[in-house]
Amino acid sequence: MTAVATLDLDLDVFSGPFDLLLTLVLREEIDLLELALADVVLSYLDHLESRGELDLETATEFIVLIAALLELKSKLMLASEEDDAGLLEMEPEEAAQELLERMLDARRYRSAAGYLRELLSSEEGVRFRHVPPPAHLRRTELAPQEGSENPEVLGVAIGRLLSMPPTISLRHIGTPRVTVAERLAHLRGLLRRGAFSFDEAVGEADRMTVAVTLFALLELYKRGEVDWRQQESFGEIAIQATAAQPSATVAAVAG
Amino acid sequence: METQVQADPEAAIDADALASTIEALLFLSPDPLSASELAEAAQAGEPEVQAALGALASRYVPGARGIVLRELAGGYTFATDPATEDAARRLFSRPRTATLTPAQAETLAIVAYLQPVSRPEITRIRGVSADSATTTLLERGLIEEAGRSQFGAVTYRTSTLFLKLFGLRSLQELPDVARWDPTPEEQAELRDRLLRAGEARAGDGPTPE
Amino acid sequence: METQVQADPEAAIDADALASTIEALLFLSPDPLSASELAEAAQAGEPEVQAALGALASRYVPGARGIVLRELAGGYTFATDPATEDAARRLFSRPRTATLTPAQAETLAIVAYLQPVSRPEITRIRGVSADSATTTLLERGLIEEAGRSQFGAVTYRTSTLFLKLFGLRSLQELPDVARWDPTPEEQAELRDRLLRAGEARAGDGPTPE
Repeated sequence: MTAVATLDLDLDVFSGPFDLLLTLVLREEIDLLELALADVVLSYLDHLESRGELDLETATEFIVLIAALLELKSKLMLASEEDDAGLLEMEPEEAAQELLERMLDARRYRSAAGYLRELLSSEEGVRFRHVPPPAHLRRTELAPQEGSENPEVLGVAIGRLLSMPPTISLRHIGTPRVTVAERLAHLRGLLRRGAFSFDEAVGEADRMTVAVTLFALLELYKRGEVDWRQQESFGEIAIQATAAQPSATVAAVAG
Repeated sequence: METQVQADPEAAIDADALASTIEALLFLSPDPLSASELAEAAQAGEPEVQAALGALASRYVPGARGIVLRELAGGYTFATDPATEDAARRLFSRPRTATLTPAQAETLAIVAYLQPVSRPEITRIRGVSADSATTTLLERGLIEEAGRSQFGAVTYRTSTLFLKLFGLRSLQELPDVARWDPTPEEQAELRDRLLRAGEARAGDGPTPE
Repeated sequence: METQVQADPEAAIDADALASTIEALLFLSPDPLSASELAEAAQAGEPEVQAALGALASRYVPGARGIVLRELAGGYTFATDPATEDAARRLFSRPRTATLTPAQAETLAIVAYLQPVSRPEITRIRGVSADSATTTLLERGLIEEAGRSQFGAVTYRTSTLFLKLFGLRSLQELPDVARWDPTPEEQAELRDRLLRAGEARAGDGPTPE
């Protein structure tokens, strides 16, 4: 845990060493739901790259911890309403216990794997004979008996194959609902104040909102309410009403 | 060459160890081995190998053991004493009690109910490869090839032996799947439903606690 | 049954002949044979077979010969003495078995201890996907399918080949997995560390933004 512990992170919701992050998560001072675990992984990969070597022991420890965090997070996301009292209220103590169990499990089977490899190497050089028995000794092979197999076995197998795996209900995950109508109103509001850029229109919004905003913009363009220009690919998109507004308003908005 | 080999320190290997090595090589080899092949593998001189073979021959003298050392045209080989053949025949002619493995039972069931069916279809329904199960079922004569699908894949059907072993007069006598169907209210065709369930499983269901 | 066998004239077969027969059967059979399989093929009682196996074992004692009698995978089989490996490698260019990668060894250990176990469960313990390791272990015949879990995922178990190659008589010979657990004190310390790893820092260090 030592090398992983000191991994320095600089994330949206947190900056500091990994062990501190873990502690804060366990003490619920950081909401796991707001923590982008992918960023933690990316930081770790950067860290690995800068060191130029892979310490397997540390890497394994990291993977087990991050997988456990992912599982905790997904449990939090999927916790059903009736279950609210359960996982959401998980005490830091319990969460630590859960992480501990996962680390112990991983350690246990890693040691067992080491044992198996030793076992295999202790059998090094032991060979077995792989020669089919001579044909004349197999000549009298008896045919299997008629009706010796039970056809129900086949029906049971099909029945098992027909069963659908249980579906995971996603209804608890709050799907951000952004409507085109809302974004139209938002854009028109901005237009009344003058010209603006697309980035200004979406701010820090999530991807879904950005997509819906673009959709609303297309709608306004189609209706002839806006003009928009983009000087270069991925450059800023400048938006203004078709009947150009006085430039003073632009300054007011910018200010 | 002989002198060269004797110059090799490996050649100083003692006679007992050489006999043991030759014994192991003859045990492993499906075909007779010549003295020169043995000498090369054991890194010993041919005279030493001949001497070791002599020692082995007296150990594996016919009549004393279940295994005898034979000298054939191609070289030396171990074989079983003819006196033990009745027992060997009993061992290898036991009626095949080999029951179907879970993978084979599933594959056979898919072929039985959907025939003709191709290997890719079987794999899609099972969610994992069915290659080795299909091969075993073919070897055991329970299924056979039935032409090609429209996409060019070999398709399979059950054989006459299959009907006999399962005590069926025809495929119409296959048990009605409805008895084991978890969702009997579903109206879609069996094939479509199996493929759909297989694809749903391919994502691998939730982990049991 | 024993009395019945003794009444059989075949049962009068003398101990030497029985040992020879068993020797031949073990030589011929590609798989380990249990005492009861040997007794059936040799038409002898199991106690006699056990006695004969004892006699054979002292003849094929490790170190004395190129072949040793091993008790593996629920039965008896002949194997070579590792001292003969160099020569065998020269004769049969194919190496005996490739070693296991860490991922394969871990997956194999999880299957060995938790069988029957599904891929999602293995993944959960390892924290990373076990798909390619599982496929390789299946191809190498060390694990095999063992039906399906309640969630429809294919489950796996270790094979007879696994026991044979790892020199095990049965799965019971695997040591208790708990032996690799840290002591309760170490566990407590680990837990403490998990809970308070950054606790010291939490006081004065950077705080969440």
